[in-house]
This record gives sequence, C-alpha cells and structure tokens, in this order.
Amino acid sequence: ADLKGAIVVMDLTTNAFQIEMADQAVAYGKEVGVDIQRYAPAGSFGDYEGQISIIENLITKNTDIIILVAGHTTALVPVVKKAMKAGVAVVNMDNRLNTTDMVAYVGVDNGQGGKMAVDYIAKRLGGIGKIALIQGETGNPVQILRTKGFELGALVHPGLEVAAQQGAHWTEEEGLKVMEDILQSHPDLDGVFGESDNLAVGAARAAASAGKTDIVIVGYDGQQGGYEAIKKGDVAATIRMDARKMVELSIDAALKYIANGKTTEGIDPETYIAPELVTAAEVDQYITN
Amino acid sequence: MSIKVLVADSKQQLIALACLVAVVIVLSFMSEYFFTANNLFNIGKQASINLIIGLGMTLVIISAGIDLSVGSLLALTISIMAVLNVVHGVDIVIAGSLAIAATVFAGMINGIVIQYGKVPAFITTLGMMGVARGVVLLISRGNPSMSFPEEFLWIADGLVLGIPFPIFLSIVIAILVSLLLKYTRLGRSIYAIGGNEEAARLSGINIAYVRIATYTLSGLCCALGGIIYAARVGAAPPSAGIGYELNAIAAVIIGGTALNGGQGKVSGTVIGALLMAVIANGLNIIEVDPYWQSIVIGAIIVIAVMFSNLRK
Amino acid sequence: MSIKVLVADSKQQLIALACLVAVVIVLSFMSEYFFTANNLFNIGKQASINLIIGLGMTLVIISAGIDLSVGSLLALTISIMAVLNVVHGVDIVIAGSLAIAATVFAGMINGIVIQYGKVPAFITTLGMMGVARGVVLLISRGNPSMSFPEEFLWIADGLVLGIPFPIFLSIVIAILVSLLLKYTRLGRSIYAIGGNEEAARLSGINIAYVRIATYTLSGLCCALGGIIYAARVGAAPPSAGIGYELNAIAAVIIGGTALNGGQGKVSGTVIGALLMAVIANGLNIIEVDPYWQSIVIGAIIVIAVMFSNLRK
Amino acid sequence: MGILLEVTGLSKSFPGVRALDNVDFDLVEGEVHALLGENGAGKSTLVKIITGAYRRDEGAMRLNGKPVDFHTPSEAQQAGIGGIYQEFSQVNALTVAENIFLGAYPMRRFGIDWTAINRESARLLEQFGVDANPTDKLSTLGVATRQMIEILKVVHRENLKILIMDEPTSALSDAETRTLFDFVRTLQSMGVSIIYISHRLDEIKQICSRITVFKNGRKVCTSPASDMTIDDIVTQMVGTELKDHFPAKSSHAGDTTLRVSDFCGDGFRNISFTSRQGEVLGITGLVGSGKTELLESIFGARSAASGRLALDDRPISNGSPEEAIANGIGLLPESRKEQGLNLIMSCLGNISLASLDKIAHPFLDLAEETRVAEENFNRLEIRPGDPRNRVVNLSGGNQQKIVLAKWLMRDANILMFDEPTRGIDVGAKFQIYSLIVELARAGKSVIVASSEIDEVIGLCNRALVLRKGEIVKELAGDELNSENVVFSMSGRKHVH
Ligand SMILES: Nc1ncnc2c1ncn2[C@@H]1O[C@H](COP(=O)(O)OP(=O)(O)OP(=O)(O)O)[C@@H](O)[C@H]1O
Ligand SMILES: Nc1ncnc2c1ncn2[C@@H]1O[C@H](COP(=O)(O)OP(=O)(O)OP(=O)(O)O)[C@@H](O)[C@H]1O
Ligand SMILES: [Mg+2]
Ligand SMILES: [Mg+2]
Repeated sequence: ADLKGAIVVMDLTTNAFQIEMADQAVAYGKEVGVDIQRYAPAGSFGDYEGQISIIENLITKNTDIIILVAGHTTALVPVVKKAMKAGVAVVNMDNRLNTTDMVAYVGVDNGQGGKMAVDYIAKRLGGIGKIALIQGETGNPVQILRTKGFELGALVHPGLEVAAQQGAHWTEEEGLKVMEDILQSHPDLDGVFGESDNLAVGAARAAASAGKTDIVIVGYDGQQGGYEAIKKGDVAATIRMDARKMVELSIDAALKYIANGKTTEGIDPETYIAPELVTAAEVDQYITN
Repeated sequence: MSIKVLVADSKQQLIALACLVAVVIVLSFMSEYFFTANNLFNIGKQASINLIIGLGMTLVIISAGIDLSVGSLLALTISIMAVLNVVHGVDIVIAGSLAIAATVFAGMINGIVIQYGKVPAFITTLGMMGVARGVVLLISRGNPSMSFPEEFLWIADGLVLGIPFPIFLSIVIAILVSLLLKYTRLGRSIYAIGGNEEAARLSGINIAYVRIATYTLSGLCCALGGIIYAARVGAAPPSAGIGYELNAIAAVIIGGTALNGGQGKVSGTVIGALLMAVIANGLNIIEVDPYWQSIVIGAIIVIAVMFSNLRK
Repeated sequence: MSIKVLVADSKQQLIALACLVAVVIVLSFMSEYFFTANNLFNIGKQASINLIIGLGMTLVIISAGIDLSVGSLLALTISIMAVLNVVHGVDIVIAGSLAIAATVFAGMINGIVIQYGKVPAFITTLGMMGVARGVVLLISRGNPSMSFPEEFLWIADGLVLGIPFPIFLSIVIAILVSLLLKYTRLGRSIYAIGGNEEAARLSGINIAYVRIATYTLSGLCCALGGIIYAARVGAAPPSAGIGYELNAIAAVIIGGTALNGGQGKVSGTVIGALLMAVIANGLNIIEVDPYWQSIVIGAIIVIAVMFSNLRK
Repeated sequence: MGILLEVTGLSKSFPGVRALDNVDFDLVEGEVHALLGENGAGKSTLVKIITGAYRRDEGAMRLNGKPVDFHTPSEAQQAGIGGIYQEFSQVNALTVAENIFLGAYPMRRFGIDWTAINRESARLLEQFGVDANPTDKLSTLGVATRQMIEILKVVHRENLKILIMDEPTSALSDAETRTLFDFVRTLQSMGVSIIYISHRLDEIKQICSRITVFKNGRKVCTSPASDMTIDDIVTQMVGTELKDHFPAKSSHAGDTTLRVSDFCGDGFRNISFTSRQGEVLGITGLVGSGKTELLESIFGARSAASGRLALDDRPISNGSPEEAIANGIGLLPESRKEQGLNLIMSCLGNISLASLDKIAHPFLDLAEETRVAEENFNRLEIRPGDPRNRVVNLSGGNQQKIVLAKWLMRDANILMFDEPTRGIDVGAKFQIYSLIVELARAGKSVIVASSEIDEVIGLCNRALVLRKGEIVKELAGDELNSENVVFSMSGRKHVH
C-alpha cells in the first residue's frame, strides 16, 4: 500500500518558492509511491503555531512521512520530537531546525546565497558602487540569514558602499515602495539585492518608472516571475534553490528511514545543496511556459 | 455656508491636516530629498491605492458598517484580469472590465448577506475576505507569476494633466465620492442609516437599497485600487492586498470618521491616507531602522488622532 | 432562573452550539480520525490560545471597544520572557512573571490612551499593535532563535486532572471571566458602559476605571495566551501572533456578542473559538485542498452566524 | 364627512405580550381623534402598524374604503400618512434642516437642493417659533427643541392626509404646546385628519373631537369628546375612579440638607438655594431656562464654573456623578433614552445599576439584587410584569418608570427628579407623586424640576422659578399658585 505523506510549508499563498517545494513534493511522491498532501497554516507567514497544529493533526492521522519546511528554527522542535516519538518520519527541509531528533535535514545555505548575490553585483559593477538591500519579513529567520550573507559579502568587497537597507515584507508592492523611496535619497544607486524575487521584481518596476534601467538588481528564490524578469532584462540575476532536488533527497531519506526499521543509520544527518546563480545566460532552461 | 460654520464643521479634519503639515515640515528638515516634486509624486502614488480603497471604506463606515474584504477584493480584480489576459489572451480592457464587474458583484454580495442574512458586517466581510482570497488562489494556482503587457503599465506611470495617473484617479474618485455624499439621496441616506437606522427607516428610506449600494461601491473602489496595483507592480501576486483592510480603516478613522457611523468626510480620509503614506515614505527616506519603523508609525498615528480629539 | 428564561436568554449561543455540534457530526462521518479522544484534545489545545485571547476580547467588545493589539501583546510576553530567561539567565518563573506584568501594563496603556487621550479604540490599539511588534523585533533582533528550557514545555502538554494544561487553563479563565461578568461590579459596569456610557456615568459608574480595567484584563489574557504559545512552540519567534486579532474578534462575534457593545456571553466566545478550531482541524483531517480551505472556512462561519440570527 | 381610515380586528403580539387584541378603530376625515390609555395599553403599537413601522399579525386596514397593507413606512408616506413617533426618529449627527427633510430631499437637476432645504427649514422654524438654526447639529439641542423638529419633519410634507402624533407634547412647555395646537387646528381646517396620543388629558378636551380609550391591548370605548369629562376618561382608562390628581403634600420641613451657594455654570448664574429634609422643592421655568443644567451640575455630571455646595453644613464637591452618589445625592435625568437607560439590559440590571455598591459584598449578591430591584419594579406596577425583560421592549411610559425605580432603589438622601412624569399615564402619575411625597415624609429631600406648572403647584412645598438661568422668584405656601408662577416664568413683573 501507498505510504501517507505530507509536506508542511509556511505558506501556499504568497511565496512561489514554498508553493514550488510543495508541488514538487507531491509530484515526486507520486513517482515513488507516497501519497503526499500539502499543508500550510491559514494565518500569516509567521504563524508557527499553525504549523504545530497541522503536525499534531498529522500525528493523529498516522501519517508516515512529514517533510517540514519549518517557519522557525526552534519553534517547531517540540512538536517534531512528538511526531518522531509517534513513529512519523520527519525530514526537515530548507530552514534548519535546532534539533537532531529527526530523520535528516536537507537545505540550502541561505547565508551563502546572500553572499553570492553581493559577489555577483560586485562582479557586474567592477567592485565599485553604491548598493542597497531590500529585506524580507523583518525578524524572519530566512531574512536574517540572507541579510547576514549580504553583510558578509559587502565586507569582502570594500569598494561597495551599502547606501540603504530597508524592508518589511516579501511582496512585490513592498519592493516597489521601498525602492521608490531609496531612489529618492540615492538616485545614483548602482545595485540592489532583494531578498526574494518578489522584492526584486517590485524594485525593478520602481527603477523602470524612475527611468533608471542600469541598476543591477538581484533577487532570490528562483520563481517564474523572477525568471521572466531576468529574461526581459529588468532583473539581472536570481539565486536559485533547487526545490526538486531538495524534495527528492528529503523523501528518499524518509523512505530509507522507514525501510531501516525507523533508524537513522546510514542517512546523512544534513545535506546542503549549493545555491545557484541564474542570470540571463542560464534563465531559459528554467522558464516553464 | 459661512467660513465659520465650515471651520467648526471640519475641525477634526483641519487638525488632522495640521498634523500632516507638521509631519511634512519635520521630514523636510530631516532630509533634503523629502520635499521634492518627484518624491511628492511618489507619496501620492504610494497613497493612491490605500486612498481609493479608503474612499469606499468611508462610505461603509459612515453607514456604520465595516468591510474587511477590501484586500481580497483588490486581489480578485487583479487575478481575474491576469488570468483572462495572460492565460486566455483576452484583451486587457475587456479583461479589466470583467474583473471589475466580478469584484463589484462580490461587494454587492457583502451587502446582500449583511442586509438579508442579518449577519454582522464584520463576520460577512471576514467571510468574504476568506472566500475571495480562496478564489484568487484557485484561479491563479497554476500561474502565480503572471505579468501584464507593457502598455498596461502606463496606468502606473502615465501623466494626465501633468500628474501621474494613480494620483489623478484618486482625486477624481475623491471628488465623486464627496459629491455623492453631499448631493445625492443615496449619500445622505448613508449618513442617515449610519446615524440611526431605525429613524432612517421610519423616514421612508429604503435601507436594503442603501446598504447594498454602499458595499457595492466599496467593491468598485477595491476594483479600481486593484487596477492601479496591477499596473504598479506589473504582476498579479495572489497575495496582493493582504492586510489592506486595517490600513484603509485607519486612514478613515484618522480622518475623523467614527467607527459607529453617521458621520465622516471624504477630506478626512484623504488626509488620513496621505498622513500614513508620508510617514511610511519619510521613515524610509530618512533611513530609520526597519525595526523601529512600526513603533514610530504606531506612535505618530495615535498622537495625531489624540491631537485632533483634544481640541474637540 | 427558570429553564425557559435561560433558553430565551442564550438563544444565539444555543444555536451557535447547535452549529458546532452539526459540524462535529459531519466531520466525524467524514473521517475516522476526527472524533477520537486524541484529536479532541488536539482541537482543545489548538483552540486554547484563540479562546484565551478571545475571552479578554469579549470583555473589550462588551464594553463597546475593540483591541487590535492582542497578537502583538502575545508576542511581547513571549519575547520578554525569552530574552530574560535565555539571554539574561533569569529564572523562567520570574521571567514569565515580569513578561506578564509588562504586557498587562501595555494593555493598561491602551485603556489610558482611549480614556484620557480620547483616541478611538481602533486607532489606539492599532498603534499599540505596531509599537509592541516593534519592541518585540527590537528586543529579539540579536536572538531570533531563542528556545525555552525543557521543563517549561510541560505547560503545553502536561496533564491536569487528566486534561492537557492549555485546555485546563482555558476552562479556568473562561469560568473566571464569566464569574467576573456575572458577579462583580466591574463586570456589570462593563456591560453598562457598553450599552450606554452616558447612562452608566450618570448611575455613578467610574467610566475611566472600568475602561482601563477592561483593556488591562485583555492585556492579561494576551499574556496568558502568550505563555501557552511559548510552551507550545518552545521558542520565541518575533512574528508570533500576527493576525490573531481578527480570529479573536471573529470568535467573539460568532458567539453572539455584538460589536456595538452592551451584550455578550462567555459561553458564546467558547463556542465560537471551538467552532473555528474544529473547522480548521477538520479541514486538515479530511484533507481539503488548502486553496479551498479559506473559502470553506469563510463560508461556514457566515452561514453559522446567519443561522443563529435567522431564528431571532 | 366619510371614514378615511378604518382598521378592524387588528392584533399584534410580541414575545410574551399581546400588545393589541382584536382592535377596531376608525378615523373620520378632518377630525382630531384622541387615543388614550395607560402605559403599555398598545397605543404606540397601533399607530406604528398604521404607519407601516410594524407588521400586523391579524386584521384588516382600509384607506378610503380600499384595503391597504403597508410593508414599510415609505409606502405609508406615499399614501399620505405621516407619523411623529414617541421615540424620536432623528439622526443626532445631522443638522436640524437635514432632519426635517430626512428621506424627502428636494432635488435640483444636479442633486439635492441644499439652498431650498435650508431656506424652507428656516421658514418652518420661524413659523413654529423654534429656537434653532437650520445648520445646528441636532445633538447640541435640548429635548423640547428636538421634539418640535420631529414635528416639523412630518408637517411640511405636501401630500399629508393623516397625521399621527404620539405624545408630541410630553417634552413641550405650555407656550410651545399652544403653538402646536394652533397648527393642528390649521391642518384640521385644511382637511388633514389627526390621531393624537397624549397623557395630558386637559389637552384632549382642547383639540380633540373624538376619543378612543384602550386598555391592555383592547379598545374600551369610542365616543365624542364632548360626551366625556376628564374624570370619565380617567375612569375608563384606569378602570376605577381616581378622585385626586395629587396626594396631600408633605407637611413638615426639617433641617437644611443641601445648600447651593453662588452657583454659576453653563446655562445658569448666581444660583443660591437650600433644600430641606421632608420637603419637596420644585424648580420650574420655561424650556431652556437652565433647570436641567443646574441639576446636572449639582450632580457633578457637568462641571460648574464656580460656586459652593454644602451637605448638612459640610462642604462637598461633586466632581462626578460617582462622588455625588457617594454623598447621598441622586438624579433622575431628563432624557430617558440617552441618559437614563441601558436599553439592551434587563429591567433588573437597569434598576440596580446605581446601587451596585449596596449589593456587592464584595461579590454581587444576585438574589438580593433580584429581590430589591423586583420590589421597586413591582412598586411602580411596571408592565409587562417580568423584570427580566429587556427595557427596549417596554412602552415609553414603562421605560420612564424603570428610571424612577433605579433611583428609588438607590434610596439617596437627596433625590433630584428632572421631569419625572414625562410620558406617564394619569394613574401612574398619581402613584409617582405619592411616592415622591412618601419619600419626603420619610425624611428625604426631594427636588423636582418640571416645566409642568400644575405638577409643581400640586406637588411641591416650595418652588424656585428660573428665567434665563437665574432664580427670579421663590414661592411657597399660598403664594405658590399658577398665576404667580406664570408671571415669574415669563418675566413680567408681578406686583404684590
Ligand atoms: N418592540 C417590542 N418588543 C416587545 N414588546 C413590545 C415592543 N413594543 C411594544 N411592546 C409591548 O407592547 C405593549 C404595548 O406597548 P405600546 O408601546 O403600544 O404602549 P403605549 O400604549 O404606547 O404605552 P405608553 O403610554 O407607555 O407609551 C407593551 O406591553 C410593550 O411592552
Ligand atoms: N447638550 C447641549 N448642548 C448645547 N446646548 C444645550 C444642550 N442641552 C441643552 N442646551 C441648551 O441649553 C439651554 C438650557 O437647557 P436646559 O435643558 O437646561 O433647559 P431646561 O430649563 O431644563 O428646559 P427643558 O429641559 O424643559 O428643555 C437651552 O437653550 C438648550 O437648548
Ligand atoms: Mg407609547
Ligand atoms: Mg430640562
């Protein structure tokens, strides 16, 4: 019989990358005989409590496998422990949980991705220029990691001057407004890193409205919207995280764990996939329609 | 009406205006970039969506109701238009018109459920917030990253009579709503049912018609706000408009319109929306730490309203 | 009181209860996992935070006010407790008490600003929502991933008299709030100022005291909800509680308490919070597509409220 | 003259109450038809059915012989029926002019004709001698002015054939009542038929041609006004004969309790007087003379600019109603809907609201509350008799009794009543007067502010006459007669 599985993400509504991970999990699940359902809390992006409720419900339903894209590094730890104790194979994907009491972790180094973005901007600007950061949801762990990566990158390129650092949400509209405002005080801006493709696309709209088409804008995630903007030349590059690969590794780890009689022997406790830089040169292969 | 009566009548709006001017002056001193024509246009554009939605919300709140579905209705317009245009290749003007019609219809359903279902406005529109958002997700599920044709983006940046179109449209809607409130039966009836519904009924006002019209107009404002949004971001994110309801309500209340209905002015909402936009823009321009922004915004709004009330 | 009067008095609550029972029966037929002791405990735990906040909100809404800051106040408790305990090594009990005290104080400030600043409750608590969230971000900026000691997590899962502690605490608070409303001057005064503030004042009720106490109690409920949240998640995410205000208000209104104040019942809020939790849990259990969930939740809530009103 | 409006077999029930029970009623063209009955007899319910505000349960209604069935007030309005309701149907946040034209705005090509609205309102206000500007916000006006505006709102309608007036004079002074009656007669001569409800029986004889008396939702009788004396009417209404309209006055004035010196505030100046134990002190004056403001300031409900208060020679300062009540002072406010009642609370809850401290030990003793509140509820014979009813479902007069019961329960040493019998039927009035005198006999100081001269003369031991916010006269004993009161009120010099 098929195994019952679930992928729990933070958001199936706003964040295309989260949606992609979920959809890829369902698709790969079909291939390997796991019936995977997608879950996300009904509340906002920060609704960790909602994720906990979902996992509690999944334990009740005797789900075999949970792929958890945790919203928070520690908040989900207690319920994950409970799930493991109840015999559910929990694999942590993308955002690293602060525990080893799970089958495995598979993810991307967000800090490294943030640094890659700055490195690329530096390369395009020849190491010298005025750059800005548009942050994602303030206080979100992913935001913090990407910001740290950005700051590290800025340090290693002393020719780059960080002119502004603003943000609040992950949305296009936020990217647009913040970029409009930044361009007021820094009309001579050379580069921007938006911590999500949504932000980068919004920033590109603001730059276009202001007639500044030579600003190097880099996004993050690898969403269709981002790819299309790269193809059109509005955005210079994005940092892609390979959702498909993460999902495959995660589900494989869970299946191995179950086959092993629910022991983690022989399973890599953590696997990091390298983030990839996608520029106009590589973008065509990722555009789906 | 004499100037004196006018001043007495609009006291709260005038003080809110004074707060707005004070904030503008302070910000002008704090950054040379703030008080420039370009930035003022930016502020206008940034305020426009909240203002347009807020104008519909003004009608609803004057009628002693509330509309929490505005953000979702805005997203509904955008998504329907995007799906029709991008996926089905429908001409953008037709796609936009159909999207507006659907959104107006959703607003009308709000009114009908409140009136005939006797469900409190808060619950009805909270339900519609969920339903409309669900519809948005469903219709855009396969295509979360649709984007609009280049010509369409004119709506965000094109100039009419020398001012950007979003600002122009906001001004037009503000004038229309204020004429509606002052010179039409519908407008006066909105005040009457907000002030005393039973009295309005006993005076021969058709409550059902007025209430349904009010929420329908709010739906129309959301639809127009959605068009501006779509052109500004050039895309149709299914998350568009999340959280807009509280901003729109705040703009209305900062403008001196009371939540319990029966009174309120368009000018107040205009000032309220501008105040909110100026603060958000100003804090970015003077580069306030993002961690501090929500504190500063919250505090300034409370203080501005406190001032306008202390003088009462 | 005779049974008849009791029934007439609680008609709306009884019909809401009937809706709840109907939903439970339908869900039980749709999934074998739904009506199990374990899942019912889950529902209780999942409802507990919304319920506890909703109980404070019930007081506020009966007094004809509103509190939008509940989600931020909940986060405030969690963050203060975490920073004191994790960063400064303060004992968890002391850290928790200080955090509760600070949150209660924030609630009191809401009341003071509304009463003496004459700022509408909507704006005041919207401002507090921003300010408290900002404070949470500031104090946890260096340590976004603080986690609580193992013993503390007992609060989420420990059993008292055979039931999980969050459920136990909700029941205790529900009983206390309902006793407060029924058997104390403060409780009676809350109804009085909500129904007609001027009449209450002329009957010798100290409006300022009652209003400030109401918002302070709402702050206390948020603090207690925050403790449960902290134990459930074992961590202090700065985004805790975002969006909780609308859920809490919805639970109160589904329970038959009107937004314009003067009436309301604790039993209604309990049923409202349970109904919301049951629907959310049930839709997960019977594996409804997440895109459909918000539509179904929105529709069920509107229909439930419509039913309880149609019988009026 | 034919029958204009005829209702037959009309019944209407509310949960637990049969407000109208198989009632027949007819209205002849051009007549003024009085509708009388005790509080809760069903008068307002009948007229609300006629105006389409309520739907009937049973029965038929014919207008000019044709069956009609109004679903909404606007349908009745189109048929020429206008109603002045007992509860004002006004929007306080709007202006006087707009309230007058609410729902019937004159239109120009481009929208509402505000010039016409303001001009017409000014004319109407002037014609009826109402002291208000068209642009005043209604919420800033006193009860009497608002009552007049409520009347103007209906009478300016052009197609008016039937005018229904539900207690239009309960808040009016004699002078305004006279203006109103002149106008009623004018309308009558123009062919408008009028249904007139009032508890002031002397008025009935002045303007009504026929009288219908209701009791407990049933019609008792209909007869020409000329065939009935006031005593007959009272007998029909109450069921028994009522000999006196006032009880014997309380006789012994004791020590001074409240002393008011040099009191100045918004609406009154230089007020000094004392109130004594065992005495009923009247305060009278024209509408707007400052009675309400004075009482409210003494009670701490609004701030006085200067002056002193002393209680039993001990200076007190009533900074708020809470303090005043703690000092043993109570005030029954003028406007029952806005100041007196919590409409969505039960009768019990309203009655005990000012006495919560007495039943809190420290938790509210609900049994004691029910007992004491119910005692006062029963003492005033409030109908319907279940004190757990919400106040909003009571008839106007019974609502007023709830406010009275609240202050009876409080049992303050100094009780101030502002227009205590507004909207109360004759039988109940006598009962309330008796209660007031009883309170005085029991050693309380009672102050009654009233613009009904008869009430002041029949009830009070002593009376202060206010004009434009100042005490112009203090009258007691034989001097307290209607001639003297009217002279002082209206400002004409009275020669001793
Ligand atoms: N909306 C309502 N809901 C329930 N009961 C009502 C309602 N309106 C009136 N009643 C009841 O119907 C009865 C008749 O009331 P009505 O208002 O017609 O009396 P009334 O003769 O006008 O008395 P009053 O002289 O005091 O104004 C009363 O017992 C009253 O309590
Ligand atoms: N809330 C208010 N705002 C502004 N003016 C008011 C208010 N209440 C009363 N007034 C005005 O103050 C004056 C005195 O009113 P007050 O009610 O004290 O008179 P009164 O002697 O009690 O007469 P009555 O109660 O019979 O109308 C009147 O002109 C009245 O219109
Ligand atoms: Mg009546
Ligand atoms: Mg008065």
